[in-house]
Amino acid sequence: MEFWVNQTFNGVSYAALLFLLGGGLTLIFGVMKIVNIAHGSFYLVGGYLGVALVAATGNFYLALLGAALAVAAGGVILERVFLRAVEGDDLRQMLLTMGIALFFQDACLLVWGGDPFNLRGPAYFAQSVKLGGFTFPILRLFMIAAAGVLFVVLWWFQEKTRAGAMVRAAIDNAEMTEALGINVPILKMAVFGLGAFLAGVAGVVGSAFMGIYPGLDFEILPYAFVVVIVGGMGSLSGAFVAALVLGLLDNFGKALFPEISYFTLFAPMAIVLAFRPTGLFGRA
Amino acid sequence: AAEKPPIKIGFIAPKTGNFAQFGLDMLNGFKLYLSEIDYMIAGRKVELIEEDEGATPANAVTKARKLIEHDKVQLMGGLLMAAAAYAVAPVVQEAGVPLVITVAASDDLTQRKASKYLARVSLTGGEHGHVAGDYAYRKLGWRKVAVIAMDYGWGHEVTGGFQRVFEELGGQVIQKIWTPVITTDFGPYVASLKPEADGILDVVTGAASIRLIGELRKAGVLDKKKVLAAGTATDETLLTALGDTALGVLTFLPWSQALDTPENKRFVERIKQVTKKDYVGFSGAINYGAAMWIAEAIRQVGGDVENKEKFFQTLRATEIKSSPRGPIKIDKYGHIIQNIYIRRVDKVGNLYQNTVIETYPSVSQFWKYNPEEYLKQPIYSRDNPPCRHC
Amino acid sequence: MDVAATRAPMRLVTGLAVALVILAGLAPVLPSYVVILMTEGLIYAIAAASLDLLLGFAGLASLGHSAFFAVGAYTTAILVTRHQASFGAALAASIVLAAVASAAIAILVLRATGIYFMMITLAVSLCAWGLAYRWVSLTGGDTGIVGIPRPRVPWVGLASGTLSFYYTVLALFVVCLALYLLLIWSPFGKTLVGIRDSESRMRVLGYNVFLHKAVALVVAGAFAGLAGSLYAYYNGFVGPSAVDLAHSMQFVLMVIVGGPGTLVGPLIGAFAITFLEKMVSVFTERWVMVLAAAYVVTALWAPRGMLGLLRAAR
Amino acid sequence: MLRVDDVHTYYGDSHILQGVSLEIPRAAIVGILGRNGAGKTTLVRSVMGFTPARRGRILFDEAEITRLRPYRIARLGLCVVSQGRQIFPSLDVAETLAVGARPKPDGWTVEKVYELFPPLRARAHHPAGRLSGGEQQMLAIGRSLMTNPSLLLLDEPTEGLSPLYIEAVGHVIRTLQQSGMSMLLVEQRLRFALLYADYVHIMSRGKIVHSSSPQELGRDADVRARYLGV
Amino acid sequence: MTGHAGDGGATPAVQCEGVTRWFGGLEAVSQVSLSLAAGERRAIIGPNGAGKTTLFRLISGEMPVTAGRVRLFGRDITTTPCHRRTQLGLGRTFQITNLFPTLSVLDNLVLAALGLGRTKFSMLRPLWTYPEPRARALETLDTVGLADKRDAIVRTLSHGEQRQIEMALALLTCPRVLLLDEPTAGLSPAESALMTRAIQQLDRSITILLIEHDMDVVFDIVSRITVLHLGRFFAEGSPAEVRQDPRVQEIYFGAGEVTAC
Ligand SMILES: Nc1ncnc2c1ncn2[C@@H]1O[C@H](COP(=O)(O)OP(=O)(O)OP(=O)(O)O)[C@@H](O)[C@H]1O
Ligand SMILES: Nc1ncnc2c1ncn2[C@@H]1O[C@H](COP(=O)(O)OP(=O)(O)OP(=O)(O)O)[C@@H](O)[C@H]1O
Ligand SMILES: [Mg+2]
Ligand SMILES: [Mg+2]
Repeated sequence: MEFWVNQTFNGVSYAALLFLLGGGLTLIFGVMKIVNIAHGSFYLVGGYLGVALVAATGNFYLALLGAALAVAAGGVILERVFLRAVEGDDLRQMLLTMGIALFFQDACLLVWGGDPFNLRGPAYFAQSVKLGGFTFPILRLFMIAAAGVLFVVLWWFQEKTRAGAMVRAAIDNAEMTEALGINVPILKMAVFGLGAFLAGVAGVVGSAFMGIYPGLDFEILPYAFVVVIVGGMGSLSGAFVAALVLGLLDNFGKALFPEISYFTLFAPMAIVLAFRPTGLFGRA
Repeated sequence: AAEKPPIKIGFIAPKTGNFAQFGLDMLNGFKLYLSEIDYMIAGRKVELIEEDEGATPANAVTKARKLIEHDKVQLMGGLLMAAAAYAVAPVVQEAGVPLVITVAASDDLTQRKASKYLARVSLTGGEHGHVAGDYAYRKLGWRKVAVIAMDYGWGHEVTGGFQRVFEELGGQVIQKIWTPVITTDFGPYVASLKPEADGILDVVTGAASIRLIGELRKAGVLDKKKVLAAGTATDETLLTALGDTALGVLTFLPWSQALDTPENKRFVERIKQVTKKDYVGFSGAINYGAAMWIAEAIRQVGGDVENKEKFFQTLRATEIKSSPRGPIKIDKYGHIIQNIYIRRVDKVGNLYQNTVIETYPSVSQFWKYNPEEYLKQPIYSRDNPPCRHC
Repeated sequence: MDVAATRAPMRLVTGLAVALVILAGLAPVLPSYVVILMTEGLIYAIAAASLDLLLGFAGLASLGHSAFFAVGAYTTAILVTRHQASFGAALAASIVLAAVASAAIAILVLRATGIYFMMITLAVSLCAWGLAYRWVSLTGGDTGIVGIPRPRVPWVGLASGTLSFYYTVLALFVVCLALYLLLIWSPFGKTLVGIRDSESRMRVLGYNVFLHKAVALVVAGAFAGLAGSLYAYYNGFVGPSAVDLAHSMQFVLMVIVGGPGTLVGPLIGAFAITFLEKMVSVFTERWVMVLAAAYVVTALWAPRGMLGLLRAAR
Repeated sequence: MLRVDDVHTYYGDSHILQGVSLEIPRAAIVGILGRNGAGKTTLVRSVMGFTPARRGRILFDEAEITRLRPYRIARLGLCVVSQGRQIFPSLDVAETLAVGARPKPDGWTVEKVYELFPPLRARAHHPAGRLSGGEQQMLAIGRSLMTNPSLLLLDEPTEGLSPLYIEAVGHVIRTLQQSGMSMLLVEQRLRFALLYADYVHIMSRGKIVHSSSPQELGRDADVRARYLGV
Repeated sequence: MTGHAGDGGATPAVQCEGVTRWFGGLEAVSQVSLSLAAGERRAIIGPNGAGKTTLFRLISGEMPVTAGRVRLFGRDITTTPCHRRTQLGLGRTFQITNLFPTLSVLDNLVLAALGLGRTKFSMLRPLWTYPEPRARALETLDTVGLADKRDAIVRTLSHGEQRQIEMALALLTCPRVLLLDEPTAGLSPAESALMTRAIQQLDRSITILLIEHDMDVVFDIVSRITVLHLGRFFAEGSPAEVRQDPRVQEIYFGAGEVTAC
């Protein structure tokens, strides 16, 4: 019993981490149809900035906000200066984000050196709450909460504001969207900024959980993509379900059959894609 | 005497990518010694040509070719990744240039795939495993051990060496968990560690080690049991990030920043001036030693490195009585014989350190076994030795 | 025969012939490191051009192309180190096996189109890496397969020197180039472009779109296998890094940097990227930045790749 | 309301509009006729700012809009029903109608659009790209109406519609006109244009070659034969 | 299998039997049965969304039927893939223009001309050494009157010009049965008349099924009209009969003030 409760909890919190990683990517991917290779870099920069800000201010939440806003600002600038110029060309956009990712990889190495950091959250992150005989580490609870908030923000953005639909319209047909009086350039900047913001949040929260070090950017990228791909491009609920399924699968896979732990993440992806090329919830 | 041209040494280490810091530490250590002797050995200037190992072995091979054919180096050093070392070795051997591996740890480089012009002054996984197995059985009194190890060469070899010695003494390895090299969440692995184990062998390195040890601490494993970890799991460069979580973890490695010898203290002082950091990584220390040893060999041939055969024979015969990590010499397969220390993570004042609590002097890569017989067995791997008590 | 239509191709052939003569004639006087890099450039050029058939011509943006490259490389590595296969046999086997592998993959991936195709081939790439990494008995796992000797070439003998191996690769490159040119000028090449523009229209015109795409994948796979085989000889070893995502990306980058759908562009792209990566690192530790800048600049200011840039300059 | 003054427009090097001038009074419907490739769509695109005129001026309510970005132009109260529908395939019908909506008292609402084109109501949550050709045309018209423009540019709004809906569109045009909206109506259906336009221009090779009232054009078989081929 | 004996010996060119297609919960085409004699020219009319285009897609094999059978010259082609049906002599145009936008007009036509030959698989001989497809393409280019646009990139053509190429592509597949989906939509009256004449003058042996909202065109080309409504067969008859049918007027023609002949 304890095993199952603990492992389920672990699985859910891991799913939260996956969703944190993939959330911003889903947005940028689904709404703007950009394969954003630089997503991992946003995460990395967010994490490093978080470490620096925690050291400077001593307040985790201040650091979280500050780092995420800084990354968002960076994202806005990137969109405005670079991505705007290659609009509408999937491959060239990917190439550009790849270049940006390489740049940040090296820049972070230059600024923060190669030693790993551990982002220290508030002291209570190291503690656990006891509930009905089970213990739940607070850090993991916090991750779940963060993922929850993130989901709500994204859901609100896509469902309750017209902005999501506007951007999708703009991707389909920018001219016609403008002709409806929609300021497409600002909108794209905002969406990309939001995506970067989410990556920054993920970077700070993720660093509190697993530390931060060079190379992490390209290490987490496949995880972020797996969530988006399995869920179905642009489907928020898809990403949510995918994160949950993958989190639990990975967790129980590791715990029960450690032999297959290489495949717990990528095998489901291959299977899903073989039967539903558009992902679980994607529409063609 | 007529001015002789400089001795050219090529050095391949990662300068970009995930292991850039490692490469930088390697170079810092190596160059620290060279600068102490003003880049002059036996009256000849030394020219160090650095090349980036890059992210893939293919890169390292191209760089090695460049050093050989373009720069015409007389000796090649460095190499961090085992795969890169395996790939570079045949290329360098074919050209007849001596290769001194200063980090890459895979057993077979100096065992079943040993080659003529190759020497290694770092360490191997197997030899470390042997020491750990002995220590766990005799000193820690463990009888049942659970292993959690990274699923690649280093993990396999440390685990294999450990298991062989430990089980021959009478212990039992009752669980082996192989974790993918990139593992973001160790929670489930830690939760499934068998409770009946007397202790845990941890062969996870680098940043992942921070996560694993943190998880072991959170799950209470570290409060109940001892954890014996392969040295780089608590490398000095990780100590800040590890913080209090690692206190009490035992590790084994041929060096520690806290090693209390005059040579080491002097080295630590000097390297700190270079890096401006409180903590000195182990790769800096062993590369410093490597440079010492290479320089000594060159001195012994009077700077005549052009006579390849003689130079290389001298290189292999060279001994250093006192380096930061202790005495160094080379066995006839080209691998180093050196002390291995058992260390414990402690907090002294505001700083953490790996306190040396036990020394295994002059350890051979073959432990106490007969080399010829040892080499008849296949290399340690996931299933060798097989897990008979799992 | 339409004379006007042959004018541009003839110009292209002349240009290429001149370039080849330069490549062949210059090698003996160049520093050996440059020749080494030119060898690598030629090998990557074969691979990049094969990806261009898919990406630039058929509109199939494959992020898993390194899988076929790696099939060729591993085949050669295994045959040469364990079965002492001859150069010809290893080449042939690599080509055939890579083609077979891509035929098998084709069935899986061709259901998806557009950005989904990108994603599913990315998944293929991840899985292929897993195989190379974990199927230790076959691939040697992490350390890969080492000790592949340089090939013994008919009429030349052992191509162990930098120059003799370079000329061997160059000769094969010329053969590939000729085949590529014929292919893109052929009716089949035209159908690939049609598929890129509109699959549904192609079907209604009587084309078996799936078959054409599958054939394209197989042909591209075969060429990639050939390049992979040469790569194994070139490096003397093969490891999982030949299959990883970064390697696939590198192919894509070469194609885009050079200009997709132009065939010649990717050849230039392959050389440019190879030299950039290996040469700049000699001069500066910040070569990753230089590389990053190169990508960004090309993406931004060379709308049709470097080839387009050249045309615009004229 | 709209004044187009000696406009020249290019696609790259090709000079398409070669000095077009016309005027649309308030609450008037101005028809444009002409053979395929005459430059009608290009004129509409120039007014909307998609392909800004290289020479000449376009004034809307006395304000110059020649080189404004399309969304700025749209916010002044212009909207277009583009030729070839220009549907958003990844939006559904309801989203498409909502996305550009600029509500106005007594203006168009989703409900009114559904009343005008009942098939859209039944398909409210279908992806727009899956609609039939005619349904897409209805959606394109509805989408533009939702922005409640004061000047509507209609580029062949009846293409693909069945006679019944052509009539419905005709009625809407009348009602809109009565409520004070102006329209530029590009149309191939001569009869439709003659019935609804207050004034017609015929374009040929990027120039306006004939302007008259629809009645006059209806009588002038010669002009029709010369410029329209009927 | 050949035609039924009772049909007077002639096998129908196209035969639909209870053809049905569901999209999720929507029955777009419902139990439609239709038979066209070889050489017959028939129009399908019906309100927007009646299922006309979907029926075309089912006949041409662009999407599979949910139920029912489709026959071409007596041969059951219900499960035959799209491209095979083209090879069997079925050609079609698209209502929503579907061309190769980045290619030149000539290349568009050459691709169409290659579609049926075996040369399309030739990989080692340049296209310009095959004179035949090119000659046919040029010939067709003349017929649709776009010879001066030969080298223009299709994307840059006006809407109406693209519609004309749409027709040209279909003709180049040498169809024995031609499905035309609103061929004159977007054409100016003059071009429309030209197009109508071109269709009229097609070889009489070609069976034509035409979707069209312009009654002038319909009257000029066909001798029979089938009316679809809500995916179902609604009425059938000669143009005049259908025109007079009050039920058809109600669902389709309306008062007819703008479209009356
Ligand atoms: N993007 C473009 N690039 C170059 N030329 C173009 C482009 N778009 C249109 N043209 C050319 O401009 C001319 C006018 O085109 P336009 O679309 O304005 O005609 P139109 O009168 O609307 O015709 P239709 O009735 O067929 O819609 C045509 O000859 C066309 O080939
Ligand atoms: N792929 C699809 N998925 C879902 N619904 C579809 C799809 N294709 C068509 N439909 C629906 O099926 C119905 C019939 O569409 P179809 O295109 O056959 O109409 P049509 O008779 O050709 O109309 P029009 O005259 O407007 O072209 C429409 O209501 C349409 O929305
Ligand atoms: Mg037009
Ligand atoms: Mg239709």
